Amino acid sequence: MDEIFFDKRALELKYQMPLGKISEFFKGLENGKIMASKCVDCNEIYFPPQANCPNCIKSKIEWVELSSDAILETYTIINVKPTSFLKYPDYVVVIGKLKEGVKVLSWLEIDDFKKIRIGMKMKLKVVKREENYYTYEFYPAE
Amino acid sequence: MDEIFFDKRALELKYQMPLGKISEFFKGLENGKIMASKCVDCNEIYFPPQANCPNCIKSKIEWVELSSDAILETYTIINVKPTSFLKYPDYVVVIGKLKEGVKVLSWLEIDDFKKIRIGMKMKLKVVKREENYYTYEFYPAE
Amino acid sequence: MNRAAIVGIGHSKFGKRMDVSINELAWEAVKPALDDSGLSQNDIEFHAVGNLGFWSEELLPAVTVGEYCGFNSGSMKTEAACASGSAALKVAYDSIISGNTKIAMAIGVEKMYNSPNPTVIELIGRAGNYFWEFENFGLTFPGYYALYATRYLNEYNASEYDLCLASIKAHHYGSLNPNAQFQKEISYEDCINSKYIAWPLKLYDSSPITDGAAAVILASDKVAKKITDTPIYIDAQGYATGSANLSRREDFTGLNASKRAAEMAYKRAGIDDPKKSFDLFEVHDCFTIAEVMAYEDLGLAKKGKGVQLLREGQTYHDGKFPTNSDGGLKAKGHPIGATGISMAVEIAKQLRNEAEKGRQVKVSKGRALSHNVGGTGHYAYVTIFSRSD
Amino acid sequence: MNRAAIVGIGHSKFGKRMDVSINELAWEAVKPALDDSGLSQNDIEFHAVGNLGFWSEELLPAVTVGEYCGFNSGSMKTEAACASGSAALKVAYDSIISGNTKIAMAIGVEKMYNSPNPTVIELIGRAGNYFWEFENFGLTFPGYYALYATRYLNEYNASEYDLCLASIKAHHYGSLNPNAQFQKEISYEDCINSKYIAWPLKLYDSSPITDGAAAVILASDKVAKKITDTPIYIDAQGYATGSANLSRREDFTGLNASKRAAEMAYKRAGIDDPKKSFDLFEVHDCFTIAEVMAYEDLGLAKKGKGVQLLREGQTYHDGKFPTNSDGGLKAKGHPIGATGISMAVEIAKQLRNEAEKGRQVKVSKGRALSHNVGGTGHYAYVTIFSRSD
Ligand SMILES: [Zn+2]
Ligand SMILES: [Zn+2]
Repeated sequence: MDEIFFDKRALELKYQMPLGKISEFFKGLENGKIMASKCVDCNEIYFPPQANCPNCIKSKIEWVELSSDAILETYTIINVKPTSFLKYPDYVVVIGKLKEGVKVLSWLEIDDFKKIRIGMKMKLKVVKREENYYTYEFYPAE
Repeated sequence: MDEIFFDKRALELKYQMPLGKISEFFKGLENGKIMASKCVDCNEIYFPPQANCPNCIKSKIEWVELSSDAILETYTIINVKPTSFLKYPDYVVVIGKLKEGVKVLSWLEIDDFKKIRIGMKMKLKVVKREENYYTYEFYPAE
Repeated sequence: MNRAAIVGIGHSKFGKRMDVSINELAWEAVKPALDDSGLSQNDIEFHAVGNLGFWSEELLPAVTVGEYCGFNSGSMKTEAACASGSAALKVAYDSIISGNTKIAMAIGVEKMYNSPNPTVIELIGRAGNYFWEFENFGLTFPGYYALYATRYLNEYNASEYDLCLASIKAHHYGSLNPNAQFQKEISYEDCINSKYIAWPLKLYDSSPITDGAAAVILASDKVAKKITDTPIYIDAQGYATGSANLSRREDFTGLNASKRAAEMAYKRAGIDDPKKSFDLFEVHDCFTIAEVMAYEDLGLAKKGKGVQLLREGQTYHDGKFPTNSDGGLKAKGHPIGATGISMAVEIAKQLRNEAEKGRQVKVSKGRALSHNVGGTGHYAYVTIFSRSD
Repeated sequence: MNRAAIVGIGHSKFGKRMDVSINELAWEAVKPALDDSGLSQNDIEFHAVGNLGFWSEELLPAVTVGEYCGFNSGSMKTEAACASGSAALKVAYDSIISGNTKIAMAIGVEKMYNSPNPTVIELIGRAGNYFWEFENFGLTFPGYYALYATRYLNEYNASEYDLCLASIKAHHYGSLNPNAQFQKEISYEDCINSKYIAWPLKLYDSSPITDGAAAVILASDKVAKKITDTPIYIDAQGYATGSANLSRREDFTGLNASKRAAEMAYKRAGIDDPKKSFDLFEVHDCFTIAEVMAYEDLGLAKKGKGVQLLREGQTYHDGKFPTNSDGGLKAKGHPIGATGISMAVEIAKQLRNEAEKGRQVKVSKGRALSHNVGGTGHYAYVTIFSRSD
């Protein structure tokens, strides 16, 4: 017989994540811009943005606005969701390659999932989530 | 400036712990008894009880009721408590050595913390916690 | 350099194991490993425990397992996501070939059912880059692999039907392995009609949530020969790390970390042609698409041709490249930290010619390989084993 | 056997670091280590990351740190509770002395402030045996060490005042170490009047919650000599595991695992008399009582006489047994997984004669020792370093 002791203690993990070094990115979102960090020395573009360039070890970063034009590289539809996303209807996660060569993983806002195909043109835009914060997602551009 | 992103997702960890192999221990508690497991082959007594004896690799276990007589080996008073114990007043944790040679870690129920001393006699008894389950604790026996 | 050999193996029953605690589960692998080798706990000079945890209550499993099983020598827990077991194997292996230690144990254990399923799904989904992938976009573990599947199927003209071939094979061998979580054959219809979990991947494309443990005892060459007549040597390991963010991967039709780990292992073991060198491959088929990519990443098939091996049945135990003769992660089960050690146990068993009927491979080259991926190509460990000395 | 030497060191500022993510924090140690050695990421063949986690969001820190810092070679995360850093050091060290790897990196990083303090207190309290100690009796980490303190003080006629001597010393050296979390001297009164957290231990007996990172690059002897004029060798490591349940420890006045780890390390390094062999001891003073027990467990003082060393000031940098010249866990801070690597960094710095004024020890024997305990004697790692070649 499986006898189970149900924990009387509970641990809630809800993180506070420092983003100060890349705060320009979030300021950008508030202004409708999607930014990447770029190494002044070697010109490497980082997305997700990062404050240090491992390429040249000694490095300075500048911020560049990304073009919003992308090609869909691959996608999935999340049918079985994690607990903390249960309130959302099935969502499409895609990886899009921007003109700059940088790839971005995010949701694709699209009504008819049947219209999604690899190679389709998309645009990236800033969105405000119901949890009251800004992020970004793709929408079809064809 | 410290800019912090406060997690929109939360993970609650609350475990379901299988206790079937040592269910005799919990049945014992319900009957007011504190039991240890004993290896039939090498006579080693295990507390906390365990269903296998690593001593003799091949092994059978029997259950023995522990005497309740103990000597206090060491103790502490938990002043700064974990979240899931915040509702409790400061509690005393002791390690007592039973007549059988086995040591038991548990709370000591005592009114006046000043009366606690190493070497004092204690007795072990079954208690029911406000979370509605049985466990055990020491009380002074002198 | 000293050599190291497996001299004892143990494996628990995999499945939903709410009859045992994590320590009791580990004991189910540790005890038979000790029995198999004839050694006692005092002989073990170090034990490494592969475990991811979070879903089970013990924060320090190497210690609780150690106490329960009667070890008190040095120890650590290793984490390389789903390759945590192979990381534990590395620790034990390096301990021995360094000359520091004569006998060491690598244990893998995972107790996933100690948390409810939604918590487990959430936890595995967090195993990438937390903020950029999970926090914002709620990726799940099947979701990550689905991104690979979509691209692969599209690029190489393969179908969901093809992927089902991997699942059917897995369940076939699961049905012959008494330790497997799933012990029933499945049909094409079972697979193709199962519900989507992360399109295009379906329930039957996915390995299950599993509790399980496995253990191997390693000894230096000299010691090994005294302990057993059938030492199984570790010839080499290769390893690599992939980017945390999936968006930083080069392409989505293979795992770059797997390729690099395999190259390193082949180079270290002096393998020129992997196609001609092994009797058995234990590959990381956490999803059907992962098995297909593994064929290619390991060099058994050209890019886009992995699926052809499935169509031709070449990876059955009597085919050209016998793969996952134990049911693989898909049917044997995938207790995260235990998987890498379970692969080593299966390989030792097979190279000793001790596998159950219907799944014993023909041992002619005396060599086998395990391919253990952590996360979605976040980690890769490739280990090469041999029977010869 | 190959030898391994430290050829690059890096250390972040320790403290409450809400200005950086875990990856950015790791970079603060990795970057200077690369600079110090003159190596680039491509030279690093394996990186091991000591980290406990849970309080920070990344489930696979070896991968996220690896991506951020530009590594893509093999990796794993190691956990040995508060000795996770020394476990990472073992992985890197064994990788090299085994001959498998020429250059490896051991990184320790912990980001504890990414969870609120009560969560952190709860989490550390869970690091023993979960059901028998935490679930039922709500033990905290200070509580565990308090059980030792009560018994020790009672048995050996020592007092809370004596323990404060360790705290005062720690803060003295913290004030001289720019990377320390606490950089102010404290008075006797500050310590003795601080509030109890787990009687008889007070706030000033306890190391703080800390964010921090440290990194060392190890290379094989041959390679090391090409890279640097001041290689700091690792001569030996010893390790042991204690019981998970505190109730199963033999006594409560010393850590049995520490003693066994030290014996192993001494034996392997050929140390006859630890009292005469070292210029510096980096000991695990997560609590003041832990430092006292360390003196005895390492063989620097007889049982019950450890406190005498504090009374006589013998463990200041100019005393007989210089200990924790960097402020120790107490004042430098204790970012769990980083601590063991931080000890190695301090030792390398001291043996190179590069420590700040007022805390540089006299290097005459050319040897130093780190003593890194995980949990409450759940793990112990003792590592012996030397300047000579
Ligand atoms: Zn750059
Ligand atoms: Zn026995």
